Amino acid sequence: MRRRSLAAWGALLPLAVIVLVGYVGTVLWTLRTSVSSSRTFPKDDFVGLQQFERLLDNDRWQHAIHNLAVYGVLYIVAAMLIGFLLAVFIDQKVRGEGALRTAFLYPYAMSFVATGLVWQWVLNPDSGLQNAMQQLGWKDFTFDWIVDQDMVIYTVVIAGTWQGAGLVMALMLAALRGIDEEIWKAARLDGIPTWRVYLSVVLPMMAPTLATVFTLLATGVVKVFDTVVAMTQGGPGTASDVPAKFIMDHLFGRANLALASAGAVVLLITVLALIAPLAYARSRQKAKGGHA
Amino acid sequence: QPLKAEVIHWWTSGGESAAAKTLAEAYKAQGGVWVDTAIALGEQARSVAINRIAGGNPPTAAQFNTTQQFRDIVDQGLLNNVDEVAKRDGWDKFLPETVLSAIRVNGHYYAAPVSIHNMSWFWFSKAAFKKAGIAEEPKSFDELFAALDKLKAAGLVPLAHGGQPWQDGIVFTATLAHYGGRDLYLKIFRDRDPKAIMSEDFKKVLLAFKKLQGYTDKGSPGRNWNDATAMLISGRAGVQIMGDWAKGEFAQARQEAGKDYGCAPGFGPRAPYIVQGDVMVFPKTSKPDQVKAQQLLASVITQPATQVAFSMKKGSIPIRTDVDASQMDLCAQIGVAAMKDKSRQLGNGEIYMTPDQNGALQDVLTSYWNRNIPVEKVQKDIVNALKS
Amino acid sequence: MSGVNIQGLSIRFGHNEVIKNLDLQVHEGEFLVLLGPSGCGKSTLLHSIAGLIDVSGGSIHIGGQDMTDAEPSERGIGMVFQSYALYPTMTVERNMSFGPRVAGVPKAEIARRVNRAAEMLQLTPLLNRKPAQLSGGQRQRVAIGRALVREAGVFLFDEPLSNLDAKLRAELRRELKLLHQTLGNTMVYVTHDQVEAMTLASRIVVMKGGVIQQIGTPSDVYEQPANLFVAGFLGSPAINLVPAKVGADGVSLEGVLPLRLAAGRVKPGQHVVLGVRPEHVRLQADGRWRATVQLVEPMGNHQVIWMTLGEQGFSVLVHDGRRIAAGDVLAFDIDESLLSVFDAASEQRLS
Amino acid sequence: MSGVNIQGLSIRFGHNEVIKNLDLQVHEGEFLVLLGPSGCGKSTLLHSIAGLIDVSGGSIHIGGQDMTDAEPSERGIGMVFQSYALYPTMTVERNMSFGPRVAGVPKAEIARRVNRAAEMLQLTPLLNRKPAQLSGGQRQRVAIGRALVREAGVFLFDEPLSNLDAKLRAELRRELKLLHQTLGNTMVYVTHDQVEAMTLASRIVVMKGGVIQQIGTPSDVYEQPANLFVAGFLGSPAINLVPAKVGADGVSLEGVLPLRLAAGRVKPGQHVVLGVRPEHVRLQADGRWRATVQLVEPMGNHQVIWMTLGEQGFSVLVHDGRRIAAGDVLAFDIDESLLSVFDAASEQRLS
Amino acid sequence: MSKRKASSQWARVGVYAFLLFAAVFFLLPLYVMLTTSFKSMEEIRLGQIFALPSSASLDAWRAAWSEACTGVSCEGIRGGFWNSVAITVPSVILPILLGAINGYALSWWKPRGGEWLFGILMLGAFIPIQVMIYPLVKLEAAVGIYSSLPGIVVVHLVFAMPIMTLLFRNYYAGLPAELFKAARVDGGGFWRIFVQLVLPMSTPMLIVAAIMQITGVWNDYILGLTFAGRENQPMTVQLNNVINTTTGERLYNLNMAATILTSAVPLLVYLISGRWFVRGIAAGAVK
Ligand SMILES: Nc1ncnc2c1ncn2[C@@H]1O[C@H](COP(=O)(O)OP(=O)(O)OP(=O)(O)O)[C@@H](O)[C@H]1O
Ligand SMILES: Nc1ncnc2c1ncn2[C@@H]1O[C@H](COP(=O)(O)OP(=O)(O)OP(=O)(O)O)[C@@H](O)[C@H]1O
Ligand SMILES: [Mg+2]
Ligand SMILES: [Mg+2]
Repeated sequence: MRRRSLAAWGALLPLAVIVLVGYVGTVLWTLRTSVSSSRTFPKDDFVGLQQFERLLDNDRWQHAIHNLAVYGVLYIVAAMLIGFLLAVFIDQKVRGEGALRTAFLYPYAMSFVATGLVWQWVLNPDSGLQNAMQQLGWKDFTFDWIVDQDMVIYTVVIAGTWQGAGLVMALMLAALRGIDEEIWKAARLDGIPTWRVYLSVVLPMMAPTLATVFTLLATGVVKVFDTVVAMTQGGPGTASDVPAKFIMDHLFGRANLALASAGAVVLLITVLALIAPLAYARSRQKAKGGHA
Repeated sequence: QPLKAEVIHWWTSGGESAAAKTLAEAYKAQGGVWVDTAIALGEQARSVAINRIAGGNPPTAAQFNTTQQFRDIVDQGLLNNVDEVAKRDGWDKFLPETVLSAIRVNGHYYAAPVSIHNMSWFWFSKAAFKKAGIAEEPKSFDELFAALDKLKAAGLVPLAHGGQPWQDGIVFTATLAHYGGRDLYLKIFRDRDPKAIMSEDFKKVLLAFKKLQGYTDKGSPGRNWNDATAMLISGRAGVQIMGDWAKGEFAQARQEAGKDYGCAPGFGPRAPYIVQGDVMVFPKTSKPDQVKAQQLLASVITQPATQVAFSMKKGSIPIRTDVDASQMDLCAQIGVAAMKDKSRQLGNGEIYMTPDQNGALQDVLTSYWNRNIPVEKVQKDIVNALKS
Repeated sequence: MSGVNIQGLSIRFGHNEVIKNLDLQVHEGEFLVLLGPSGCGKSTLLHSIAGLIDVSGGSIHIGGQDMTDAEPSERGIGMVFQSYALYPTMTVERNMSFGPRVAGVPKAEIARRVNRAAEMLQLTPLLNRKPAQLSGGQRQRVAIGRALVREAGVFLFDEPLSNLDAKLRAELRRELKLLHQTLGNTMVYVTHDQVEAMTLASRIVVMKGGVIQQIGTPSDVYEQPANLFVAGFLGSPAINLVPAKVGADGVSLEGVLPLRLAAGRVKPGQHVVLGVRPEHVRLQADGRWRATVQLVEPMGNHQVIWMTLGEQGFSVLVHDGRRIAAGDVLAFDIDESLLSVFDAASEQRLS
Repeated sequence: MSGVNIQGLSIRFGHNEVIKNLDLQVHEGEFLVLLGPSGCGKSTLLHSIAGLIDVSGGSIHIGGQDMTDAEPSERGIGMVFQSYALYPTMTVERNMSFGPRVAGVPKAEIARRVNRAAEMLQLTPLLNRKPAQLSGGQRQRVAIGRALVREAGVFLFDEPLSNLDAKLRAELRRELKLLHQTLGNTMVYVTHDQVEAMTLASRIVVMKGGVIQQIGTPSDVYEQPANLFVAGFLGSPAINLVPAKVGADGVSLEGVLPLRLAAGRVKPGQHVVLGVRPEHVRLQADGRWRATVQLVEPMGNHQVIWMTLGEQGFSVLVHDGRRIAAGDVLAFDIDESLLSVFDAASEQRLS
Repeated sequence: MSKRKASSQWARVGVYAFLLFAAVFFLLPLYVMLTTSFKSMEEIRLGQIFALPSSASLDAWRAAWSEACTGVSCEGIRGGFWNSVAITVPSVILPILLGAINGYALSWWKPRGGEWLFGILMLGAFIPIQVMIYPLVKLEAAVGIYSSLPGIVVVHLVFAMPIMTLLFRNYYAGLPAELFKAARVDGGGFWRIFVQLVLPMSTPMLIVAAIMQITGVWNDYILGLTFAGRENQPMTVQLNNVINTTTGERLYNLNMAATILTSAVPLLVYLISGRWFVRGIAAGAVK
């Protein structure tokens, strides 16, 4: 066992370096910066938790965190659901699979600077869908979420899902194709309706992929930035603001490195607080035995 | 051996590129080689410049704004000064005071000014005004409101606005300067005086600001400024408050100032003229030919010919008052004239406040613009935003 | 309760025709055992009955209805897969109860069935484990359990007991037989175990290379194999095959085992192969032939004696504990009436 | 060529102790067969010898060296996994040649070994297939082939023939025996097939619940089972176990089978269990007891007669073809010297 | 028989209906982008985003590719194309390879402490990368690779590590562990098992990883801008120069054309990736 670890650790060395230098290092640096009064450049002074106090006092930050929660839940659910459905339907030996797959995946390839603008147009009540539908005769059709304080975050969810669902589909598709045909046979024999097989047999078997997708989306959520900037600039007002935009605004435009770092630290702590119990439960379960 | 200068700037759109080219050509004509590093968006370009300075690979020159952040880098000792050029070319003689005070830190000149923008012009669509039966362009803020009401009555969009925080900020700046007046403007932006902020006068300004919001259309949130300008061009909207770069859009649509659209930096001959400066800074380097290149560049870009050529393409006005403005368009000529009167000049918010304060203020304003918040609370929020 | 009627079935994997124009009638309530060498197409046949692979030709009727293109779930079958195909994320209990639960069988009824199957298969203490936490034999039993709780009209069992120990296998064999007798469902059962085949089957089908060689009751197939292949395939130790040539008189055989056959079975000069089951060789002092012992295999309740007779190897089953050693020369005799005679050229039995 | 010495081995899955303080000495060149009920820990034991699971306690020496913590590849073993574990992306040929290729065996030598194994396993036409394109038995043979080409010092075979037909199994059994004799490697072999166990083993280990019950030669284990479990586990049909009570004289037994034992084996009043192998019951007209036939199972070369004697069920092996029908009453006798006697309480054999 | 045919035909119709509906939703923005790219600015100012162009013109495409001015130079977005290729090739191959190795080491060899390493890495995936830029600039400058091709590749490597490792770790955890055991008995060492057994079984994940990484690197703007150095600026810098501006004019037709052109490479990858989404890669491995 000793030797066995050695080989693996040898292979993991680059990762270890990256983690230590790239991540642990920068996290520590960020932590350090967050308790300083750094502006454009990092400063070596110590101002205590002043930045954090300011952050917690800040309406915009509060709002951004709230938006993040709404966006996070909806986006993850929607992207996973739609991605999964697309993968399942594409997996039905359909014609033109390649074209369909590309159709669902292409949004992922396009810079959001432009596609965000298109979404802005499409969702805009004057130029977009609402206008088009009204011209087509549905006079009562209204769809003006993007200019609505309370609804705008949902439009970000729509655009985000549009962009991310394709990748989820690709991941799910790869996982679906990995499931042993015999399992399908057994289920068909058991007379399980196809949807039920997906739900009760296939989905649990895809658990590792689901975990991957979830984590992927979750990191995307926490870092979501360009979607919002390109579509709404955080607006109307700050109605669709998100923490990453707050951080980026302070990092660049507002030259407040310390506050931006404090924001990143708070984000990180929030994430930690959310996943720590999960990780703990998992390790407990593992200790109790069984590979499952 | 030509003097090679790598310049980071954010003049990337069509008109801006053309303007940048005039600088490059002027520099080349005087024996330099211009190595162009164009990076879209000011924040982005500035951040790259700063990172490259931090990473030990600074450009020869970088576009910057005369902001408090500029003072930050100066304080860090990261810039070379161009005192020699300033003295030799006699900058003190032909640069407006506002510009001089912005680039001069502790008696040294740390930047070469490139252009002057006014980011709060009032633009009027003649077609829309005609439709609404407005004979004359407004000459005061009250007339503006009256015109807006008429436009509204005519079923047009009175105020074309792009609902993005920085555009909200422009409208506010215009309101504060032209409705609140020069003194209040300075008390708020320069002195950040809590008493002034809590004052009745300022409250009126805020209410006027909010009133303007009532003249925007429903689709305004998130809109780009040029889409708003397009509404003026097509005659669907009457008024826009936007920087002088809007001229480019009109020009693109082959509209002419004074004929198809009107422009005003404010109301009346003594109206404040709000100034925002683009400058070049010169990161610290000890390589002799780099220093030479920096000095040559500083000299070239401030020369009158360069200035006129640049401003015509860029839509801005020259930094020096001693140039021949006759070739320039009507709006620019109005600007040049205004710049001659020192008492009319006002810096924009960035000049007086740190980027952080400026941003915090913007956050409060954009919230106020978009939501129904009691004006008293807004006043308090502004006090807070400007405190730090 | 339903029979299976297969007609002209062909199944192809790419260019590889695995089942070739196969006809097979499984009667209602029958216990049909499929025998055949590894890779002959037994599993393929089961899968096609279940509707799990597309057939290239032919038809499959179940219970009188054409089911060639029907959904597996509509065919009323339960199946034990050779590879088990357990649901890896479900516990043993869920693996077994999943089908009935989806079918909407009442909870109590499901519990009853699962518990009965678990008890029969000795899985009760393992009901909450996942397949990954089971031993090979335990997994196999779960696979059986899953099929049993279906209570289908036709059961398809693909080597269901292969990974179980002899004792458990004997118990389960008995249980399966009992179950079959009480429920009366139709069974198609693949096995390599002769004891299973013999004790369970109402009829045995012997296949080779996707073609049926013989169908008959266990004793038919064992005692009257239709051809050399069937003869050689059944029986352990294998049948002794001795080549011979028929003499001019049409009854006497020339070769290492000269003997006389009943008239009419063979033609003069014909080359034949004699099939002599090891248990039909009697070691007796007054035997007509003698051979040298090469190897003795004690098997607990019997011994297998490997002898040589001229060039010909020869095995004999001895049931008593008498001591025999390699090198002994023993006399033996054969009852001609129990012999099988095959034509050497066509390999078919000469009736 | 190396023996395996296991001392105090314990293996735990979570709270479940599967192997309990097990000592086992496998001699060099020995053919050791592991027998035991499903789930008793045979595979686990093999995996621990191969170094594929972490042991909770104890040590494993191979060829005299402590290998408890050694890499599997360093242990000089070849293994057939119960679940095959074929490399799905490699062809049959590559599956088999992977090991030697890793070891840097010359190409020609690899080809030779692979071809020999393929021939022996009748896989030659399948060498270019992927595992997914094989039948169950074919996969199993690839798994065997992969182990064989390793030519290791110790072979660990986990039910290697379970999915093969009787004929092929018999052939391979013989080939394996031959191989073992020529190469002289140490074999640890798990099987549920009694014939395999009896014919291949130099010694048999019977396990139950992770604990060794008996180690001995095949005939030892079969004829002198150490306890009730071993007695019942071996033999098909199973040994007849008849409870009895020793009379006051210490030799006569009371119960359904009253008979007399040799003096000294039992104590007066003791409760014992008699073990009578079905083949040791002789049906003979002058037998001391009589019983009613319940069921007759014809097995080809023998029949199993299930009888009842009072309450007690009873099986008898009959080797001739005599016609026996249910309901017949038959007389039988038993040779007392072949009896096993167990203490009813401790279940241990009374020597 | 006909019953099955009929019901399955309805199912097919349902499948295609769903896919078609989804495709329309997904393709709607592309339609707007395409039509916009063919319109003139005058027409775009009318604000009829769904209308077909009155007269399709390729001018915007030509300009986007080779004429648009982005600062002093006027060569459209094509300027950075080969730079993007030069950055993308190593920044795709290295992270995927390393991610696969990490995933394999973590899930199959389970070295002590590996889970901790992985945990920290995953936590790191939640830091907005912009926050990490400044310290990384300092670090790379210290090592001497700042503003160079290796510099940007290393940065991509760092930022790709969490997701790539996660992707492969979870994928490998789902493969039959028995295979690993068999390979170890066969004497395969760490690397040989990886190369000969694990990699061939990874095709679906390799494709997904390639899709993600190619897209991510090809579309990356901020990292290339900051770390690649002036000489190696990727295509996206040009793209952003074309389409991004605060106060400059916006040529929407050109923006759309440039955006679509820039994404051509990832799109091509998506199109040809299909045949590698293979079914049942581990079939037949274990009973
Ligand atoms: N991962 C696990 N977690 C818990 N229990 C396990 C696990 N793996 C195996 N077991 C249990 O350990 C015991 C021994 O398993 P093993 O596979 O060694 O049995 P075996 O003797 O090979 O049986 P078989 O003949 O059925 O293959 C079984 O009871 C099984 O249920
Ligand atoms: N996907 C496939 N492609 C090509 N040939 C296949 C495929 N699946 C099975 N075969 C071949 O078809 C034949 C029949 O396979 P089948 O599984 O029915 O055999 P079987 O009789 O069940 O054998 P076993 O007793 O070994 O399980 C085998 O020779 C096998 O190699
Ligand atoms: Mg089979
Ligand atoms: Mg086992």
